[in-house]
Amino acid sequence: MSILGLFNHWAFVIIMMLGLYAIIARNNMIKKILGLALFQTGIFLMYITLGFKEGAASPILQHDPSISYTNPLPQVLILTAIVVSLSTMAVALAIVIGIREEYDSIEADEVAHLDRQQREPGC
Amino acid sequence: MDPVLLLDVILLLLAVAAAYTAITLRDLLGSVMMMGIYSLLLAVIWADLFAMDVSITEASIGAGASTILLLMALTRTGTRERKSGDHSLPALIVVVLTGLVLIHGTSEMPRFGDPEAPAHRHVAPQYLAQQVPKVAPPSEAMDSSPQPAPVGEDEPGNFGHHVPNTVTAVLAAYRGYDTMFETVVIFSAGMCLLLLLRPLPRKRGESIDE
Amino acid sequence: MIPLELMALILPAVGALLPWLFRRDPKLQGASTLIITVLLLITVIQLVRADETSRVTLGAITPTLEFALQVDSLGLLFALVASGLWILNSIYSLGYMHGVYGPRFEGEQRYWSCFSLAIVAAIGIAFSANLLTLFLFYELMTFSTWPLVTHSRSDEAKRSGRIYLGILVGSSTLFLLSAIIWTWVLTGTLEFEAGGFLAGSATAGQVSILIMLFCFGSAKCAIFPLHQWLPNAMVAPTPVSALLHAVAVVKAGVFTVLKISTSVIGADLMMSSWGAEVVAWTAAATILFASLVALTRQQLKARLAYSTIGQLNYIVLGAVVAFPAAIEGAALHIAMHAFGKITLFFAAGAIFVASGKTRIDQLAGIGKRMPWTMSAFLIGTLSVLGLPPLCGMWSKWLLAEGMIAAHQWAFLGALIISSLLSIAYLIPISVQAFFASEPDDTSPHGEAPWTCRIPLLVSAAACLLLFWWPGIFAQLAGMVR
Amino acid sequence: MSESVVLRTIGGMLIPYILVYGIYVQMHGEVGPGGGFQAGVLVAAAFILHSLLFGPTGTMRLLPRWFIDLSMSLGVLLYIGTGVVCLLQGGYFLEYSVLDRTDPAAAEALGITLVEAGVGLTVASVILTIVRKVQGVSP
Amino acid sequence: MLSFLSPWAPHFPILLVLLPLLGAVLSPLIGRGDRGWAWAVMTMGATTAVAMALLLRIREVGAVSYPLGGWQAPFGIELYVDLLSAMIALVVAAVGWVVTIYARASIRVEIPGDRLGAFWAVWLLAITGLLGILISGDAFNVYVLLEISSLTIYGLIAMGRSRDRKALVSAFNYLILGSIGASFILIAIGLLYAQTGTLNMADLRLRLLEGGSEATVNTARAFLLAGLGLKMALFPLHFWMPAAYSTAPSAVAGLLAATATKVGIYMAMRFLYSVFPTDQGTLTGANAWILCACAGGAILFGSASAARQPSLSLLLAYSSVAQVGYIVLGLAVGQIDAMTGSILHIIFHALMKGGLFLGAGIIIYRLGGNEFDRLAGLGRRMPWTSAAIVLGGLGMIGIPGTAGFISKLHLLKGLFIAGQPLLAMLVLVGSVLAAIYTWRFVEVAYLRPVTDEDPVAVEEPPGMLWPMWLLIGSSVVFGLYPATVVKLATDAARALLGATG
Repeated sequence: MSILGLFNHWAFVIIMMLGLYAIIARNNMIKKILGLALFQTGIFLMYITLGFKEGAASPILQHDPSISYTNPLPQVLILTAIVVSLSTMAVALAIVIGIREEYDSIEADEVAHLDRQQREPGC
Repeated sequence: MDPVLLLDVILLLLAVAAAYTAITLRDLLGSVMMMGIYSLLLAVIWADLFAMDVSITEASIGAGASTILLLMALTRTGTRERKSGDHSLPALIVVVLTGLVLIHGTSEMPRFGDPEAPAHRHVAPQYLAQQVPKVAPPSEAMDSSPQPAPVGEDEPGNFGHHVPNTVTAVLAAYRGYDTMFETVVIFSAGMCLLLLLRPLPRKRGESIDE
Repeated sequence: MIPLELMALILPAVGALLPWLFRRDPKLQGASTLIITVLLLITVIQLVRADETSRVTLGAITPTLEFALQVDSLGLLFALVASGLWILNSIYSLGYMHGVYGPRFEGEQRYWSCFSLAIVAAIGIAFSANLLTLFLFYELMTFSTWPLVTHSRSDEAKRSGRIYLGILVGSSTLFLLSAIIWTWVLTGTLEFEAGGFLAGSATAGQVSILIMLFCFGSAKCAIFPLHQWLPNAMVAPTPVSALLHAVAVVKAGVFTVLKISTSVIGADLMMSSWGAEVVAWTAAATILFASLVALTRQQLKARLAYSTIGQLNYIVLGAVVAFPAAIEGAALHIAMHAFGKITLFFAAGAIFVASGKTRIDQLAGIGKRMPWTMSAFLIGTLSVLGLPPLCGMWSKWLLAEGMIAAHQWAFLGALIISSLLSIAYLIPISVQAFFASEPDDTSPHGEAPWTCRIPLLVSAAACLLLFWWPGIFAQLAGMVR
Repeated sequence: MSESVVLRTIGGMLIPYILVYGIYVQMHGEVGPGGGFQAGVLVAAAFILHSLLFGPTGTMRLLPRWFIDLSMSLGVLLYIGTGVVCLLQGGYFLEYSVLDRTDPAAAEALGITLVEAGVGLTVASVILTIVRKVQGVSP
Repeated sequence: MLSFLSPWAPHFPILLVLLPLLGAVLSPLIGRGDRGWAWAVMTMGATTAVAMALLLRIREVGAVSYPLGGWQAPFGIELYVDLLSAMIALVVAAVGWVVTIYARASIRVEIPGDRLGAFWAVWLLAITGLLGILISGDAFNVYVLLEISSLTIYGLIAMGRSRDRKALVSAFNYLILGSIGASFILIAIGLLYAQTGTLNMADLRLRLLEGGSEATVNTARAFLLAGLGLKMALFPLHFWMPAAYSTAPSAVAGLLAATATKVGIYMAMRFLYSVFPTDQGTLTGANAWILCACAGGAILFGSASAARQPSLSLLLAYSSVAQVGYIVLGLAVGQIDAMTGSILHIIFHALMKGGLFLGAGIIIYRLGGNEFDRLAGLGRRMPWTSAAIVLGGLGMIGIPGTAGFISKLHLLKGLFIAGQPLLAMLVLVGSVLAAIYTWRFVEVAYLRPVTDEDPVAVEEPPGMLWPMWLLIGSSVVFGLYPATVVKLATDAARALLGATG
């Protein structure tokens, strides 16, 4: 038990770092967006782990006072965070689609190269 | 060994695997699918950790909406990822350093599921008892700081058993202000897309957009 | 009723607006500017005659830190010189600019209003009640004279403009401002006090460093190695050179040094600190160096510029030696050198307008064609050399007296040597002009237009009169000690 | 627009159930898991499915664009409005209990229901909009 | 004076957020063209009025807190407004208002007409988010509002595509980096929550003072600083910013330059000084030194590279990098005068840099771009615009008589008192570099002769001119009569540092 006591923390660090690596190292913008999503879900894992309590039920009150419940607050925060990440992804996709229309590519280095080629602003 | 933890560990290992596949797959379609699977696994993990609302939301938004969105985006951006730049040493260094800092930072965190953790002992109990003190109405709070109202006026609980789901209670009542802005966030996203994306040219008379 | 100090600021400020109001009609433009200059001189004279002066607050940053005006004798001396010479300079400008650039030269409005702004700055510096106000107007002067220096907008002008701004802004920001703030932190005030307010709140080492920061910070005094901007600024039209050399800019620099030595540091601290020693030796070195360089310059204005550098460092030397006589001499030299040097520059400009000549070796025999100009030039020369019967003598006399009283034989030697050197590089010009026969290939030309001649004759006359009646200037300078 | 008849019939049968389930999740939010967000997504999913099966034209007839655009704002307005009403009733912003001074607890529940409805409305319509814009055609 | 508002007085904090929010939600229904613009102007006007009223009220009664839903903090979310947040909120609202007025003409050419409704909604949402951050007393709430402002700002920047397609790329990069930064902040908040079990800032402070895991708290601080550093474009995390500011629609650039980074800096002040424990109101060694190093790097690097940029917008953006350095320097030293200088510089730089970007926008509006090659002889072609830009530039240098001097004066005094003359020298060197890059514009505009193909005289649209002059002029007025605002800033700084005694 004690060895795995922090397992969730390791797991969320690993997931986050996978995401971060994808964001930095990958050229493809969709991949970057996926990496961002991973990065954020890692944080969700951290929060939900904070909220978990041994032998506790999910926080829907029942009439038996003896039951202990998991902490609702982190869950609420994560509900918000999930919606935020969805919105971020939507805006990101919109921008990427725009880039695709303008540059006909969604590879970061290609786009940068195209920009360097012609100093004059596009359109 | 505690079954919850056991299941948790197994699912997490699976999730990490899924995540790894998602970012390493060349075919974007495939990695989007993997992301969907990953989200579903997360949904199960949330359920396993007794976070039902988060679980449902993850399933519907994470696995559902995001995946649909990504797929539709792929139809406009193309699904091929050029084979290059998949390894970069600086990125690796940055990532490893950040990871180590985080491991260090979380090393002294309370043990998994510890009921004595500060997080469980300070504010949460009042939420779960639905016994959150209120302040005197603004009419009496003419000076800068509002005074606490006489306690015990609102037995039994702020919602008198109308709202057993404490998550909803916290979401919509205790932290309703956050939730309002949460709604505003998604509203902003909608507005941004209305602003950013010009409609495609009509194809086969299908699009009657604008 | 607006207090006179404020009036003295507002008048030239109005003068800065007039050119834009009367842009249609150059005559009205010139006339209005002249009226303003005369009004300003009258105001300053009123201030001199007023027995009690009041403190005028322009604005406040914190209750203890204000932009404020406070008249004192040194300030009056400077203001009197600046406003008086401004009249001559404006008349001269009318003649010179129209003579060289044509009746409606481009950037005319900018030229006139920047000129007036420079005077605003000069008056502000002269009357400033504390270091903050002084810094405000010091910077205003730098930035308002830059468009004048770069008036021709040629590449050379651009280059000199960069050097001008680089040295002046750089030094004032890095040294002067940091010294001001350091003083503020040490003493908690920036208000000028006769006899200085630094004593007691700073260690000897701090005082020395502060002195150096202040003196090298006000690089308008052209102390080595920060003198480069002055010779470079020659590309400016001659009236501007006159403004720089005699009326406002360099005088603002030495005024700042004098003011700080008398009203911030205080004579006792000055005399006791090694920082003053360092500055004094630097100034002495600058004096000799400038005189030597002047010998080698063939451009008339360049030679005059290096002579100015030398003369300015007389004042710096007097200020840092800080013996009463030396201080008085330095203060007086602000006025006396101004009259002499402006005469020389007016003459140089008049020669250029009339004949287009700028090099000394071209001037052989020009005295016959331009007798008025060249005799004025001779008078200016003698005054700058400090020979009787010309006003330049008094200030040099007092400076020398101060050096002797302070037993600073080395500095006294520097003064004497540089005087001899200046004889060597100034006298030959007049000699050639009058006695050498002019080369045959010169195109015939006469005197410069009267608008150029009147001012230079007036200033030459002033050099003579001030020897017999140093009057008000001597009194004011005497009050400084 | 899918050509396969089987898909269309089965999907068509599915849609009402998804809608009903969404509305259930919405209504049931106080008692069980779920609430505005989940419900909104489900409702949106139903219409997206509809447009995928029967083409956007039909969906437009069910759900005209002006209505979607309007309901995006209406949802947020409902949320803010609830809060402002509380404020006008002499309470703090979002202090639902002042909606009904006789039974504050019930008033709280009422407020929660209202704001959840607002959330659901906005989420559903925004997701429909997002999908429409990203897809480039309108459901 | 506000007696007629007294029943509303307790609600000022929430109104400050509600008004722009309502404006944003309604503007898609208001519709397109000038109606949308007029609506936005009205909204911002009302918001500014509320911000003003709030500031006046706080001067009377001191810091106010507003319990949302009537729930007692730390259980419910509370709004907490003190002098500092009220001042910055007023600046954000007022500058936002002016820029909204200015935006009319340039937006008409830069944004497709059929999307103006959405544009004004997004515009107002961004301002809502920024204002919300300033007055929030709850750590997680700050995160949510940060995301609102960030999302909308990404969208606004991306709209620069109609002029320069690079806008899309810079928006995307900003989105990625910004989201990473926000996530870092979220991690920090999570770690703090794990330590304390609360999200309310005041409560967080109390419980952190009781002690806790050093490792966790330090990690939280590190991640918070990294995230905020990205948001406020603090060197070396600034690289997204010049690209974003120079490609965004000109009005948007003006809004962002004036407000966005400032709010990031405000969050840093708030968290470092009134959430995390500090000893005697100064940062502990490592943090202070890292911040000072970053600030120093920002000042030198920013000013130096500003002098080498091909276009006015880029020059201004890099100068912003440097100016953020000044503010952070004062923030890091944690001496009261230095902090006063920082607060003053937040306000004054908002005015000056906002005005400068508006000027750059006018040039773009007229000449189609502001690369230096196009600006020859601008002094005569667009006299009013170039004059304003020169004035703003003098402010950047910190010439006495401009607002920039006032803030730098206090900053330098603080640095001297704190015994950091070297850092003071750094600031002064920065000013000299500022003179260099300002003079780059001056020489081009006034000394380089007009080339024949350029039009000799260009009409400057008054609707854009006077908002710019409003900002620049106010900075000059504050430079000459700063007493009131200096007093306020000093009190704010004292409260901020005193809160940590």
